[in-house]
Amino acid sequence: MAEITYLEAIREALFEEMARDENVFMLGEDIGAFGGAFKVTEGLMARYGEQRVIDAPISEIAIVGAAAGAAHMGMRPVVEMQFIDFLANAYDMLTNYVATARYRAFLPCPMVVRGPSGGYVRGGPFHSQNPEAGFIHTPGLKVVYPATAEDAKGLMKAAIRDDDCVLFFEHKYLYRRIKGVMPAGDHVVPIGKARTARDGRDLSIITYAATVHKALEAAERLQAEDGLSVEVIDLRTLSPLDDEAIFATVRKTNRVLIVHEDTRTGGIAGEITARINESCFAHLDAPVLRVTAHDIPLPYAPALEDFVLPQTDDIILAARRLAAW
Amino acid sequence: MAEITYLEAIREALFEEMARDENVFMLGEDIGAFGGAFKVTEGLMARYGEQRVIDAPISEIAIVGAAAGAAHMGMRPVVEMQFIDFLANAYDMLTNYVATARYRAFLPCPMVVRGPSGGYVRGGPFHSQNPEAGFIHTPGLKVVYPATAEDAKGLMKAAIRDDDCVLFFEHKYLYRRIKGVMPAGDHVVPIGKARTARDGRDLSIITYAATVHKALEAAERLQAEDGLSVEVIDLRTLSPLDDEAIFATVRKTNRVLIVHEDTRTGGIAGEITARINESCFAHLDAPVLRVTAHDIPLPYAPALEDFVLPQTDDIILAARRLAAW
Amino acid sequence: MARGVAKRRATLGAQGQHLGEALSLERKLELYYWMRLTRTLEERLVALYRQTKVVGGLFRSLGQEADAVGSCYALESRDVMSPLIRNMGAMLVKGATPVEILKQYMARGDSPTRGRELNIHFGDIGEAGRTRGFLGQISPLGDMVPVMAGVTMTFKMRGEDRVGLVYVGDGATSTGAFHEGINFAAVQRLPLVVIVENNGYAYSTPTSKQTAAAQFVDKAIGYGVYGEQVDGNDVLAVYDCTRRAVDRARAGEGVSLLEFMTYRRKGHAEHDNQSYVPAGEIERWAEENDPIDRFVRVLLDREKVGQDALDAIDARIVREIDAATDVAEASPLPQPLDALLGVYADPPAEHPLWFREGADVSSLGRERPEGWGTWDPSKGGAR
Amino acid sequence: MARGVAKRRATLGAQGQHLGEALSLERKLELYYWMRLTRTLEERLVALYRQTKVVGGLFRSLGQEADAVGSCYALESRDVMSPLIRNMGAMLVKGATPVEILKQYMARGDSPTRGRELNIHFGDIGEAGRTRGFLGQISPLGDMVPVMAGVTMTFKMRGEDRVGLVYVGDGATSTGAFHEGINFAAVQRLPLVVIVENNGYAYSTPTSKQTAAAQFVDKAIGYGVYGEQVDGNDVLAVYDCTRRAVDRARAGEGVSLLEFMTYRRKGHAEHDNQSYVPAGEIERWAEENDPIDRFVRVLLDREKVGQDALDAIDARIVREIDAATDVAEASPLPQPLDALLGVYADPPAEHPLWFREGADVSSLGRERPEGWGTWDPSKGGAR
Ligand SMILES: Cc1ncc(C[n+]2csc(CCOP(=O)(O)OP(=O)(O)O)c2C)c(N)n1
Ligand SMILES: Cc1ncc(C[n+]2csc(CCOP(=O)(O)OP(=O)(O)O)c2C)c(N)n1
Ligand SMILES: [Mg+2]
Ligand SMILES: [Mg+2]
Repeated sequence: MAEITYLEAIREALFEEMARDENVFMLGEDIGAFGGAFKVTEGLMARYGEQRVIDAPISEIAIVGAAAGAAHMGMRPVVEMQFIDFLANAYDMLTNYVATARYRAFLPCPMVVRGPSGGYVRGGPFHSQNPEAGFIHTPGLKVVYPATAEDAKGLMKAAIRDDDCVLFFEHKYLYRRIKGVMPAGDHVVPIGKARTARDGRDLSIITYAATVHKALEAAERLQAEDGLSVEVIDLRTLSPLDDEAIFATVRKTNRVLIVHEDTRTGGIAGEITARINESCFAHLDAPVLRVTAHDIPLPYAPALEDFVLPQTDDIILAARRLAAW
Repeated sequence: MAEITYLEAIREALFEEMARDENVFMLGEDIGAFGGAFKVTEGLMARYGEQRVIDAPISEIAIVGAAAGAAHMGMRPVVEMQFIDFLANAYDMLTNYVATARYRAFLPCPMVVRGPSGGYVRGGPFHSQNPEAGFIHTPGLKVVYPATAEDAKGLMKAAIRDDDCVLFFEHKYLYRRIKGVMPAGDHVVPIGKARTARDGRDLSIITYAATVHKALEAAERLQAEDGLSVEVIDLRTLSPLDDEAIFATVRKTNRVLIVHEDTRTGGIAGEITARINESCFAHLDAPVLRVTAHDIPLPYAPALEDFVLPQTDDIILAARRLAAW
Repeated sequence: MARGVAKRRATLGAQGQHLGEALSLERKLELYYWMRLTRTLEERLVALYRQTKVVGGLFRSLGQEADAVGSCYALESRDVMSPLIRNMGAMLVKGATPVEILKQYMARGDSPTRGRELNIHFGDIGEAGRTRGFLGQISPLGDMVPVMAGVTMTFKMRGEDRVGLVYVGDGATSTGAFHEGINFAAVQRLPLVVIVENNGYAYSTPTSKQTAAAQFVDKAIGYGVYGEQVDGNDVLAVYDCTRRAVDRARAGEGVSLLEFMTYRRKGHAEHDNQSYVPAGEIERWAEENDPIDRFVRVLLDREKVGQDALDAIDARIVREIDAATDVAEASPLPQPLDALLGVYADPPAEHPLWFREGADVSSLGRERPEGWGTWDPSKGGAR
Repeated sequence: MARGVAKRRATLGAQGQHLGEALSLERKLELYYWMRLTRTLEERLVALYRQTKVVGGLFRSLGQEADAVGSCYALESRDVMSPLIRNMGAMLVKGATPVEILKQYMARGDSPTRGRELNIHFGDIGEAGRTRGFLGQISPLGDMVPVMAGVTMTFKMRGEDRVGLVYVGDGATSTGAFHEGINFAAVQRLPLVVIVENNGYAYSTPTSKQTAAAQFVDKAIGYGVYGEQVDGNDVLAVYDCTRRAVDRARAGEGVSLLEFMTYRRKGHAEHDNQSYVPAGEIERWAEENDPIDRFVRVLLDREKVGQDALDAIDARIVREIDAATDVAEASPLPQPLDALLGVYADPPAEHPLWFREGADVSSLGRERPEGWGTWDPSKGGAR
């Protein structure tokens, strides 16, 4: 079977889910004839028509709110944020209206909000964000953030079928750089389950999205240069977190490094550290360490962006520190 | 000197700062002649006039954005959110425009965004929130959350004088329940410094806002019933965190309980745990434990709200567990 | 204002109030019933509030009953309406029962939201016939406009003959959500009626500090939608104007923006002393422009209804509310553990946190309501 | 559309374009200079982009030069303007230099934002005289309207004789920020001119999918502000219309909403192939309605300017841009550690994270720019 990119895998999932369920429809800015800023929805309007692939005005509040209203009525909207950064513009609608709908009012709100996220692309402060923390912090929402093409497809299908609102982060650095062969048939990856991206004995790196690939690169070099056996856990879903998988790797290696591209303070690494601390304290041979972005709005010039964001060398340095603890 | 309430202390700070600096002005909904939903700004318009106490339309984006524009021009706006929950409506303007202004464009943006926050008041899901986590996660913003009347006044004065944007959370449960005697003179409490609310040797409770008082109550009972000496640290400022004060109490008692009213996952307790873990791992005799709200939109009925939020008995149970570790 | 009305009427061609006049006497008496029921139920709530049996704030629509009742009365039962805090009358017309509303205000465990949300923040939407078609709002103002755009979008997608109606206050028109929602609906030509209830105030803020426009209906042209302004205290005119907009929506002519001129005679909530209101203003509206008094005169003078007939309705309403109050007061309070249910479809319940290990979770997982669940279609309920 | 224009003109009484006509020949030639400078500088940027010397995307205003230049030319140097991505012309008129813009696009270390922000997202505001009075936008559309409301609010508070001007695209009018901002400014009667550049598209979305209104200027009445629509490719008409609104603002008559009818001849950004544009549309605008061609005809035919005079200006512009390009290309790239500076006033710099302990921070804390810092008032710069 042919390899397809992370981006094509997402598109394939959208095509298949629209074919499977007529209640699935797309809503967003420039997603129709144009196929979206990154062409993720390319071809969908030609196939499924304007009724099911709807170009909206530039109004994230309206787009998310309208999706919620449609979801109440039994539809399965898939909303595109042209850049995930613009979730901020719909923050009230998402965290106050959508996230609480089922709980406060028994209103089903099955919808997906997806879009390109993340840095390493010279996008500057408003086209490179990783705003997952604010949504992981919101009860009622689910958050997924795939690192591989296979997971991108399988998690998108799971997200569309989920009975609650799922925020689907698509790392734009991976869109065309990462490829994979899709498993045959109806490939669905369950939400809430992490993946062991690499088996190891000496220490564990817990991460997700683009930094999974940096962690794997680091693991290779640590194996080659230091003879260290590094396990890499790809969380895949950030809310709900897969505590079992996290605790299992801690118990296995007793040394944990958490890596994320998001800024440090208030990023998800803190939450994971707290959970490990609460549940696996006795299994820790060293403190849980974090490699993250600096607490700085992401600058645009290559030298600056590269400094602010975590790099493979940083992971290697941190892993060595941890191994030597 | 007479005691005044937490609310009156905030008002006193506003009066004094408006008198001290003519660039200070108030902007918000119903804050003028009406004096605000909780009467915090009562009397300010009568004293300083409509030019400096401005009633705005119901538009949090415009209010925060206009404050930023005025701040660029040398003014010192103090913005009221009628309920802090409505920060969500201005989330883009705050986190994208205001927080990054100085860094991305050398634009000074000295402003305060203040409002009533917190639960225990039967306010339901949209009038009880503690949304600090999303802003602590945003580089460029500062966040303060006082627990005492003295700090409410002193931190408000510091916030208004700060050269960056400060989010000022006022716990509505404390507004009229907590009183204090204001220190004479120009009482300014520095941003970024925690306070030891109670000295202790056996274990530390790190908390802020309304739960400071629950922690103190718990400490009293633990002293009386278990002979436990409990230290209580009131963070006062949540961004930037006072690492020194946090690490000092960890090194002193070697047992830490973090308590916050905010929901658990993604709340600030995770960040604090990670920092303790990184810097004081060797000093920990037990895992850092958390007492927080459940990950649930805050319900309105008393029995439900009381179940979801952390209570004094929960702190006592957790402290005993920690002491017995 | 007259100028404005004239201009709108002229440019947008409304046609007086004959649709309201044309209602049968029986239906006119229904209008009276709903308005009186609204007012009497609110008075009962005030009594319960004074007895501290109401949890949280109490919001009145005194003097706005015609606006809520007359407009919602123009909808069919299959249509969907989203109310604001002062649209209890619309909720009642759409089938919400006094028992539900009383239980909501008293935060009872078997209230429509199980004590999770306040007052009339509840609803019942979905399939026509199986649901009553009202969608409770959330507190952040304006948010229901985009949401109702989405609800009506499904009507259009499915070719269902259903219409949506959403209320916003004069104050809520200032929100970004209102703007984005009505613009989205207008572009999509959705069957949505947006009603701006201009009651003169947003909390303490007079309309003059909310907009520089001569009138809210002037926003219609800027959104490219049909606009009409009407006397919100004339229940027949309100019905007429709304019905026209509803018919347009049904005919595929898209969105309407209607401005109802009315007045908020009580404070924002019970606690508000209205210190900011010019002396005499409230009294004047109460004496000269009470929507129920006005309609009573129409019924007595023009429709030749006997006072005894109205008294009979009033008496029936008191009996209904007495009965509803007894049921509500006897209803159970929520149990603490109920708080853990239904944040997500899966998992169906949250776990108590470790420091609540004691908590008996055996009772959990029982309640899995399909919908709002407190209303039994078989038993029915108003309309 | 004509109807619309006529109606606006009638109801709002614009007066032809005599203010533009009345400009001296010298000033008309300045207008020509700014338009030509804009176009030539963008062409230079395209060349640099093709040489991959531009970091990130490149945005063109081809065919919109009259709209940006003519409107900003109506401001005094003490006034403040906030541009959009297609208002490089307005930036130049307000004193931004080609060197600054080239450095921004090349993300240089001594560019106005030190390589932190993109393209024309930079500015220089504050005290009149000491600053040039432009405020760069951020990416989220509509946000600059509330911010400029705040800027102009300070003019009103301080009784300063200054005016603000903010640009939004047809697409940005759909945002909540635009709505809340213009409404806020209207209620406060702030000296703010809001210009809607209707260039037919928002990225790939045609205006018909952005609004149901016949024209954007129809929004003026709904906000209770002065409104006017003008041919955005007629630089004198643009100046005339904007100047009238600016004068109103100065006179304390509050907010204006102006709609400029123009056309985006290039894609949203260089990468966009405009597949969504009807065949011939772009060519037609290029041939029949190029703002520079049109103004050249005015200068040659009506103003009797010699072609040689225009050629001289063009040649001067090329020399200026050549010189600016040399300076920009020779300018340094930012140093990694510069990233740590100035997130807050206090502390002045962040620390490198522990895994970067190696980093030499001795260089830190040097740079503490007072303002935008790349412009030397003493050396001056255009206007
Ligand atoms: C976004 C938002 N901001 C502020 C509030 C606080 N608030 C609740 S009701 C209200 C006034 C509403 O006035 P209006 O829209 O005219 O409705 P009315 O009460 O007059 O019926 C305000 C400011 C809110 N609920 N939502
Ligand atoms: C809130 C927000 N949503 C989406 C975007 C992505 N975006 C950038 S430019 C653009 C189109 C803007 O169109 P318009 O306002 O007409 O300006 P023009 O490019 O035509 O000058 C879009 C959708 C954004 N920047 N901000
Ligand atoms: Mg009102
Ligand atoms: Mg455009």
